[in-house]
Formats: sequence, C-alpha cells, structure tokens
Amino acid sequence: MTGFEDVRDRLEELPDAALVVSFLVGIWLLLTALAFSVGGAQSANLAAGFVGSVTVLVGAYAILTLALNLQWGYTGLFNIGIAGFMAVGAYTTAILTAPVDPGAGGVPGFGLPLWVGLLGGMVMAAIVGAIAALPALRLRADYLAIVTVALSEIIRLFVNWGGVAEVQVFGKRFGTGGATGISFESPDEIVATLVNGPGQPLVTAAESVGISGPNVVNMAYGLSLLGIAAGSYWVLSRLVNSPFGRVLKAIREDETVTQSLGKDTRLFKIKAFMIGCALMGLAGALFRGSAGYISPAQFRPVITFYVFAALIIGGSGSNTGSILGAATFSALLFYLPARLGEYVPTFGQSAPGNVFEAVAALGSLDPTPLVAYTVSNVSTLRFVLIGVVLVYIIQNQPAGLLGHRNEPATSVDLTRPHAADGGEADE
Amino acid sequence: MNQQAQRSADATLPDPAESLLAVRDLDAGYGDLQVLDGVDMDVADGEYVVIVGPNGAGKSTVMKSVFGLTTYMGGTVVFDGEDISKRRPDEIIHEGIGYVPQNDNVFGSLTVRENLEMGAYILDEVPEDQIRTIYDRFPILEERSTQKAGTLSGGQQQMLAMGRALMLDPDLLLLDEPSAGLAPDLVAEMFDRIDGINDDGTAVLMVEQNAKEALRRCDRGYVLVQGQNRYQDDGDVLLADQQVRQDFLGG
Amino acid sequence: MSDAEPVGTERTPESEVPTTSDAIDSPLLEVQGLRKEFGGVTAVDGTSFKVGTGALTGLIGPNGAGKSTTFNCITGIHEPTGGTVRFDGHDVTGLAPYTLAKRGLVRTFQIARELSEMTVLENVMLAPPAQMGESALRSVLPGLREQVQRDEADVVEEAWETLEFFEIDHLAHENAGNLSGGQRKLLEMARVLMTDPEMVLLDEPLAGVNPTLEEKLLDRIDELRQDGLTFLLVEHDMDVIMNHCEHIIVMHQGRVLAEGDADTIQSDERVLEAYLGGDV
Amino acid sequence: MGIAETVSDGRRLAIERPDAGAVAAVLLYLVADLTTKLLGTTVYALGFRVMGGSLTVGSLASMAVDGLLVGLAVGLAGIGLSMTYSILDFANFAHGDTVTVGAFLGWVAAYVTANLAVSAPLTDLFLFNGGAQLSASASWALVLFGLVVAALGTVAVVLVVDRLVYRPMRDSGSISLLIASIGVALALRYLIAFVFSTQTSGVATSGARLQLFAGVAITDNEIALLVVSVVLMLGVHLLLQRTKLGKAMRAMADNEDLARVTGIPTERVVRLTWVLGGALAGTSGYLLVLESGTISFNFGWILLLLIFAAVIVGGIGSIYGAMAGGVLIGLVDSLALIWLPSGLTRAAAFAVLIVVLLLRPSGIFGGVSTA
Repeated sequence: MTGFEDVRDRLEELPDAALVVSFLVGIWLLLTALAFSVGGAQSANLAAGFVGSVTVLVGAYAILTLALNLQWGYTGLFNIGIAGFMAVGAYTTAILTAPVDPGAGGVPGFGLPLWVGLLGGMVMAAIVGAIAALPALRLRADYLAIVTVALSEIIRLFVNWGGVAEVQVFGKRFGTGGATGISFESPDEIVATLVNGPGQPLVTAAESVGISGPNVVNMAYGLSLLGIAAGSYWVLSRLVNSPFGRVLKAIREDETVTQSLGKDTRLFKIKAFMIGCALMGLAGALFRGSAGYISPAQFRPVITFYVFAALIIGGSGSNTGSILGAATFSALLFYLPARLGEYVPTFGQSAPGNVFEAVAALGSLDPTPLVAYTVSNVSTLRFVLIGVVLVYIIQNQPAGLLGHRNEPATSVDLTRPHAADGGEADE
Repeated sequence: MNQQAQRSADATLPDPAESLLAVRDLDAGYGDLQVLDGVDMDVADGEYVVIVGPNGAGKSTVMKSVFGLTTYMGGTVVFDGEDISKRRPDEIIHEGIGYVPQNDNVFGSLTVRENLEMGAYILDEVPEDQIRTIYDRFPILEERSTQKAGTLSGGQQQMLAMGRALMLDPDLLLLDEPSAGLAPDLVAEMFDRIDGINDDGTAVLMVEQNAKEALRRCDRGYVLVQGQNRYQDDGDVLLADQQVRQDFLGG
Repeated sequence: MSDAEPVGTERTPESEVPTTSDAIDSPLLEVQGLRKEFGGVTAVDGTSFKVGTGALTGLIGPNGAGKSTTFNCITGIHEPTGGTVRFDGHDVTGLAPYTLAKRGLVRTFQIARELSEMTVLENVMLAPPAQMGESALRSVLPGLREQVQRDEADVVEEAWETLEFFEIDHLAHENAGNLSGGQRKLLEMARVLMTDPEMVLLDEPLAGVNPTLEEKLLDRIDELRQDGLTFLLVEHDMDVIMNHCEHIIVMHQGRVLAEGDADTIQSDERVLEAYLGGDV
Repeated sequence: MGIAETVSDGRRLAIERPDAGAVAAVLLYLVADLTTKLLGTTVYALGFRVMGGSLTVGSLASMAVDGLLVGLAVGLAGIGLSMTYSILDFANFAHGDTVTVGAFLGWVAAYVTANLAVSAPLTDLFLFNGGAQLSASASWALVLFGLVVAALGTVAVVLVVDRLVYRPMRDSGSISLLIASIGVALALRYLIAFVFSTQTSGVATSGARLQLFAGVAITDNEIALLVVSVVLMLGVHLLLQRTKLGKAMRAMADNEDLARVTGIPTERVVRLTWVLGGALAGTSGYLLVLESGTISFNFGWILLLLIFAAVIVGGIGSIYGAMAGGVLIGLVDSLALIWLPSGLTRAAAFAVLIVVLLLRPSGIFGGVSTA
C-alpha cells in the first residue's frame, strides 16, 4: 500500500512525456540487464529480442488501452467486446490487402496497399461499433458490456465459419479463410523492407555487436507501433482536452444533467464509441496481424480483459495513465514473468511433469521440484498474478496509477483572466 | 431567521425515564447534510403522538433517526430506559419498536403471509398466534394470504406493512405517512385501523401529511419546522391554533 | 376495502379551473391541460398555468401534488400523457431536454446534481451552448484547434465571472464532489446560467442551504430578473415563496388549485385546507 | 392536446413496434419453415426456395434432447449467477470458472477413488491419465460421491473468494465488483491450469443407452444429468418457497433496504447466496463433464457467455427465469442447426441474447421477479 503510494507520488512529480519515456527506458534496461545476466555470448542479441518483443506489446496495448480509456475512462461506456472490434479491423485489413491471386491454399483478397487496408479496417470497426452502439447505448453499463462481449463472440464465430472462408460476390473472390485464417500484406514485412533498404547501415551496425537482422526489424516494428501509440495519444489528448472531452466526462458523471444543459448526449456517445472502435480495429490489424497472418483464435474474449486490466492498473480517465498501465501490464505482468520463467535457475533440477509429483517431493522434504515446476509454469501463473493485481487495485487503489489525477478537459489555460490586475474585474 | 421559533422550554420536558420514548436535543441528517437541529420529543406508554409540519421540515427524518437509519450527529434517543441513539435497525427491532417506511414497504414478490413471516424473522418459530391476531385485525390480509404482495392495492399494501411491523408485538409503532398515496375514501379507514392498534395498547408515533385528520385523532402533536420543534400540545389545541395553520403557509 | 380509485375521477375538466393566468399578458411559458400517468396512477391531471416574461413565479403544493412531475414534463425528462407546453410562442411538448435547453428553457435539480469528478470550473464551462470545440474534428485538427482555443478563452472568462457572481470562484479548481450541499446549489445555479437561458426552472434551490447562502441566492435571482430572466420556482420554504414571488401557483392532487399573489394565496382557505390534508 | 400527442404516439409506435413485429415475423417464419420441413415439402417462390426441405422427426427430437440437456446444466449454473446478480448487484464474470472449479474437484475425487486399485501412479490419476473412466450406470456411487464433492468443494472455494475479494467491497459499485470478478476469474482459471495443466482429458464414458423413440437414444450419463438437474431445481424451488432463509433471500432480492429494516440478517443471506450459487455452479460443471466426457481448464469460461445469455433471457434475478432461460438457450444452441451451419449455432444463441437485451431488458420471464 505505502509502496504503491510512494511510487505514485514519485510518478506525480514528472512531466508526462518524461514519465512515459523514463518508464519505457526503465523497462528496456531491466530486460537488457536480464539478457546480459543469462545470455552469455548471445547477450546483445537476446537483449535486442527482448526489447523488440516488449516494445511491440507495449505499443499495441497502449493503442488499445487509450481507445478503451476514451470509451470507458472518459465516457463511461463499458465495452468488453474489444476483441471483436480488433477482429473487424484486422479482418477488413486482411481481406482488402490479401493478394488477388494467392496461389494454392491461400485466400484471395483485393490486393490493395496496406495503408488502404488499415484505413478500411478502422472505418469498418467504427461502423460496426456504431451499429452495436446505436441501440445499446441506452442500456445500463453492465448490459452494454454483455451486448458487446456477445457481439465480439458472434464476430469471431462468424469469421471462423467455413461458409465465409471464401465467397464470390459479383465475380470477386475473397473470404476470411475460416478457421485456418488468412494471409495478407504483412506490416512487419513493410518495416523489414524499410529497415533492410534505407536502414541497412543500422542493420550492419547492429550485426557488428551481435544483434541479428530480424531482431532489428522487430525493434523497428515495435518503435513504429509506439509511434502510432504516441500519435493516438496526441490525437486523443487533444480530443479530450477540449469542450468535446468535457461533454464526454459529463456524460460519464450524469447523463441527464448533461442533456438538461443542452447537449445531445447520444451523438457524443456514438462518436466516442466509434473513435475508440476505430483505434481498436487498427491495433487488431497491426498487433495480431503483424506477421501478415490472422486467424479467429487470436481474437478470443480474453484479450479484452487484458486491455481492461491495463486500463485499471494505469488509471481509468487518464491518457498518460493508460500508457503507463499498458506498459506495466504488457511488460511487467505479461512479458517479463514468462522470460523469467525461462531463465531463472532451477537448481539444476528439471521440472517434474506435474504439480502432484512436485508436491509429493515435499514429503521427502525436497522443495526443489516444486520450485522448478513453479518456475517452468510461470507463463501460466502470470495470469493468476494479473488476476490478483486486478483485485488488489480495485480494492485498494481504484484510481490506478494516475486515474485520480485531475486533468481538466479544456484546450486552454484555466487560471483566472485578469488575475494580475488584482481582481479589479468585478469587485 | 425565525425569531418566533420557541423551543419547548427545557423545564417542561419530562424525565426520560418516565417516557417510553424520549428524544433529547437530537441532531441528525444524511451524510454531511444536517436535517434535525436539537429535536426533543416524548412518547408515553400507549400514547398516540403525531408529528406534523410543512414539507421538508424533517418529520420523516425524526422517525428514521429513532430507528437508526440516519447519520447520528448528537443528542440522545432513549427507549424504555435504554439509550438507542447509536444502535442499528436490526438491534432496535429487538428492543420492541416496529417501523413502517413510507414507500416500497412490502416485498412485492413474496406472498402476503410470507411478508408477515419476514416481520418475525428474528424469532425461531413463526408466531402463528400473532399472525392470527393480525389476520383478525386486517381480515383482507387473510383473504389474500397466498397472493403476491405486489398485486395488492395501495391501501392493502399499507395494511400489510403495518401487519408486518406488528409481528413482534412492539411497544412502539413508527408510521411514516401511512395515508400517502391513498385515495381519499381510504384515508379515513386507514386512520381507523391505526386507532384500533393504539387502543390495544401499542404506542404510536406517526408522521402525517394529512395534518387535520391526524391531529384530530391523536393524543398529542408536535409541529416541526425546518428541523426544529415549533409547537407541541394536544392535537385539538394545535388544530385550532391559527398560528399553527399559518406556519404551514409561511408569511 | 376496495382498490384505490384513480385520483380525481369526478373532477371538473381543466378549463373550469379559475385562474388568474389570463391576467398575464406576455406569457413566456404556457402549460395547457398537462397530464401525466404512471401505470394507472395519474400524477398530473390537467394542469394549466402561465408564467409571465421576467416574472418570478412560485409553484407550491403539498407533497404528492404533482409539482415535480409537472417540472419533469415541462423540461422533457418525462413525456406527458396529454396536454401541451408552449415556450416563447412555440409548442415544445415532449421535446428532449437538450433541445429545450438550446431554446433557452433550462432547469436545476432538487438534489443538486454536480458532476462530481469534474472541477467546479469544468462544471460551469460545460454549459455554454454550441461551443466550437464540441466538434471532435475541430478540437483535434491543427488550425481549427486554435479557433477552439480562442472560443474557449471566452468561455473561461465568462465562467470565472459567473463563479465570482455566485462567490464560489475560490473553489474553481476543486472537484465538484468536494463541495458542501449549499455550494453545490450555487454551482448548479451558476452552471445553468452559463447556458444563457431565457427561463430557469428551479426545483427546490434552497433545500439544505444555510440562511446566509439563501439570502445570497435570492439576491442573485433578483439581479438576474433585472436582466430579463424568467424564473419558475418550486420551493418548500413558504417564507421565501410568499416574500419573493409576485405570482404563486398552488397545485393539489395533480391540478392547479389556486393562483395569485401572496396575499390571495394566504387568505385562500382551500389552500390551507390542502396543506393541512383536507379534501378540497 | 391532440396533434402533439398523436405525433408522439406515432413516434413511439414507430420506434417500439417494428422491432417486436420483426421478431414475431421471424419466429412465425421459423415455425412455418420447420413445419414444412417436417412434412417434407418445399415452398418455392419466383424460383427460390422460400421454406421447407426435409427433416425427420427423429433428428429434430435428438437435437431437442441435446439442447434440453445442455440447457438444464446451463440453467442450473445460471441460478447462482442470477442470485448474485440480484442480491449482490453485480455481473459475476468469475462464475464460469467457478463451474470449472466444481468439475475438477468432483471429478478428481471420483476418478482417483475409482482407480485407486489400478497400478497407475497417483500423480497420473490426478491428471486423469490412465485408469478406467466412469459412467453413471456402471459406477453410480462414485459418480454420486464426486457430485457431492463438487458441490461442497465449490462452496468452500466460493466462500473463501467472497471473504477475500467481495466482502471488503460490499459498498462498492457494481462495476468495481464486476472488475474484481474478472480478476477472480483469471486467478481461478490459471490456478486450475497450473495444477491440472491445459490439456483436455477424458474422464467419463457413457455406459448404457436407452432407446426412446424414432431412433432417439439417451445415455445413462445424460439421464443422470437430467435427473440430478431436475431434482436440484426442485430442491431450490422448495428451499426458496418453504424455508425461512429462502424466503429471506427472495425478500432481499426484492428490496434490500426493507429487508434490513425488517430485521433480516443481510450478511447471512449473502453468504447463503454464495453457498447455494456455488453448490449449483459446481454441480452443473460436474454434470456437464459427465455428459460430454471431457474436462479442460477453461470450459466454464467458454460456457460463461451462454450462462449469461440464459440468465438475461430469463430475466435477471428470477431464479425460475434462469432455469427456463437455460433450457431456451440450450434449445436455441442446438436447434439452430436446422437453419444454420454448425459453426454458427452458438452465434445464434448470443444473437438471441442481444435481441432480448435490446427489446426486453427485463427478460422474457422478467417482471415476474425473484420467485
């Protein structure tokens, strides 16, 4: 408790940009340190791998968390169908950019450039969001939640269905690929081309210190996602620090009052919901589809709850908090434990096949099998950790890392005008 | 702002030990909002006392405070010689006070009989004889005993709520606007029922909007204005007092 | 004992209610035969009255008389079952609250509904109508945002002035949820004035307000009336009603029982009877 | 009055009627289509098949039986969800994983006991590796034993969770509780995965089969599910209608404030809610595994949305609604196969959920409230 507040107080004192950057750098350093302590001769490459992967995760979750913050943190719209909107974005992108003639076993698409696909994905996610929102916005918060989660499952089951794996409409053949998924223009590939082309000197330099080309590409991809997250942050911050954001906050607080003050709240809610869904669609394509391939299994509802965990940790209602929450969740709770599990020494003991053997060894006063088993199953246990952290935060620190901050929704300075005149204004 | 606000002189207050219920200098409200400001009130054994006053005077708040449902801010509530000012409702029920809230005072999806049973929840056994007594007092409840309470008319629900509060045979019954929402022809009948309950020895403390009828029937009345005692006297006396009447309309 | 009868079945139609409304020559608000039923219960049963431009009109009546429902029907919270509401010469019956507010008809709430996780300044800055930055695009796009900021700078200035007017400017950066009950009432008034209304419906603005604040609020209302604002006031404190309202409407059992100035109302035996619970 | 009223009435009609009308039309079409299918006729219009086809009574009946069975188990689980929803006022997203917890506890108990004589190592038995599988007819006593363990064990787990997580938050809002329950769901699910691994294991096998009619057969395990579900639902009914605590639960779901001023010990009622809901959730998980034969760490989570659908379709807070909603959703999930490809039947069940939420948020059986 006090530890948490201590951390929070220290976070308070930094300006937002410095806060986020130092947080990220801290995570990178931590992972680098881990790599160098276990990697031996391969340390540099291992560190690059760690940093690249974690940056992709942080970037993707930052976009998702920011989007959810607009919907839930600002407007109070309880959307737990994030996975579904990600799927809509990703599948639209995939269908638009998949090659027209994919060759054997592939699913044909429209062969459009990636940026068109991404734009289409965002638009489609926003449209589906609007369709979901229009009737559902008058429902109680928890009802809206259930409608959205049900919709996300319907979407997943639909794209999974063999009947739409490949269809022909007006002579044009395209589809979702059903359960096997669909390959399309890989965003990663585009970054790789850039890195290996204009960025060749960088790659050469990296290779000279032992970092492999693919790892450089991975880092570049992560940084691109971070860049998009930063762009989203910029857009969303302007959006909410304005009269528009003020209305959203007011809706969250009391919709009837907001209406009585002359605001058509439905319109604002739908706009906020659509913008959030568009970003979720973008993240769906770039994150789940980074390698140029998506399948229905990547859009299970559980991702939605990861994003929620990130937002709750960071602090609902704060954009900076959203990014910190995304970083904390994806790097420290999701990624780091899995790496630790791989590299933590297990006292030379190989892990037993199951927990019962491990526990049985306790009978002969040998705790090492249990430790080894635990370590080797860290990737499972981290979800328990995430659950416990979520409960802890909601019980003890419901405002999260930064959610308690008062961030007035305005585009201008709020200090009293004429204050310098000694208040002669109206007295 | 009301210079004429004459607190009943302390000298005239009876010794709390002699009253069934003695409220002294009670401050209470909800959260940080104070509603009652030094209220004094007494109910003797078997007495029928009515609280009247203009809207927003804090009448219901007095009742809720006696029953432990408000934020306590000072003063005492003594019932049967015991200080109950900081007790919770479920403890106060044990002391022998029954409370009938103003609205939503029956469990709509439970039958009439089940509603009555809930009134005696704290007993180990359902007191069949008490249910009998209540059925005798309110025959309509026996007639409708297996019907869902939510399907009863407003007047019947009010009787059921009273019946439920009487299940533990309390010494004091608190009634919060029993005539609220009743059609005019039912109001008189409701007051007759209350008279009957009081005649059988249960003391009644009642808040009523329908001041005229209530003052006419009660033993004693209190006029509350803006969270403070304004007048107290026999019901008839208050009813006849022009000043009391004016206080309802200010001026 | 029979089931409850619907209230007022044997009453005369609304047109026969004696009113002094006709005396009001330039009504801003006209309520005609307003009815509202919930399920089988008639809460408002053919209420008709007028509110003169620039007047402070009191709406009173015993509990359950239908004042709040009337308020809610006028301001679009409830859709009336029957009757019409005319504002500034136009039929506004059943319009959504935000449409009414845009036309200059706004209300406060009986229990102050501050937006608690927003600052006092944000609360009042929300209210001005048609702010440029309420467009999502304009608040984001470079070039347009500068216009938004200029527009908002004016709003900030107006907000500070309004807070000063209600003497809560020292609380500007406080979260509204931290205010006392009386301060919340002041904030609610300040917020509603920022919508630049023609008429304000006040639902018990003085409940829970201490006497000093009460004076302050009443003074403000008087000042605003001099600027041409019209007020309709529901209030339980009879002293306030009798001393400040030039016109008083008394409701009882869902209809208008009497109308007139304070003397007329105070000398009307039927009003007193209604308050004392008599059957009128 | 007059014009404005007419306009507003017309608007209301235009908004409210078409939805309900469309639903009625779809239902009517489905019934007509089903009838023509059963009659083996096909109706064409303008060269397109409008309705009809072929469907045997037998296959319709098998689908209905399947739907009924799953629906009963879902309804059983839904009772607990519905009760926490109405009494504690939050949507419990950990309820599905509670179902899983019950299934594992019960099946480990039954399976290990059954195979104690087998030479397989105990640790393997805990993971359902090797050893004989159970069926309701061949080893009814063990199956029953497991059922009891499932119920009791789940109650214990649920009470611990309530003590640690929800009780300190009694005054929190429903959304906070909902988020906490998401945390609980994750923790429970992955603790199970940690202990029992993420593999899917076969634990039960059907023994005898009973031929009913028209080629419709029902297995012993299915009969067990049917009997136990019906008996438990009856038991819940009696508990709620006949016992003091049951009545108090209904009273509290009705009006918590009134319950408090009436002297009902609300905290004890809350605990009973968890006990009852937990026991039923555990039992339903155990029975679902008996019916399907396999168990895995996340089957309850996958089932959760279906349980929510049952509860909402039946009307939140209504226990009988949860039972009826379970059966209805089970039937939709299964009978949708007549019209939809197998991959989309679950989607149809969720679509019914959404339609009900939008058109009748109080549920098909809602308004009847608790009892």
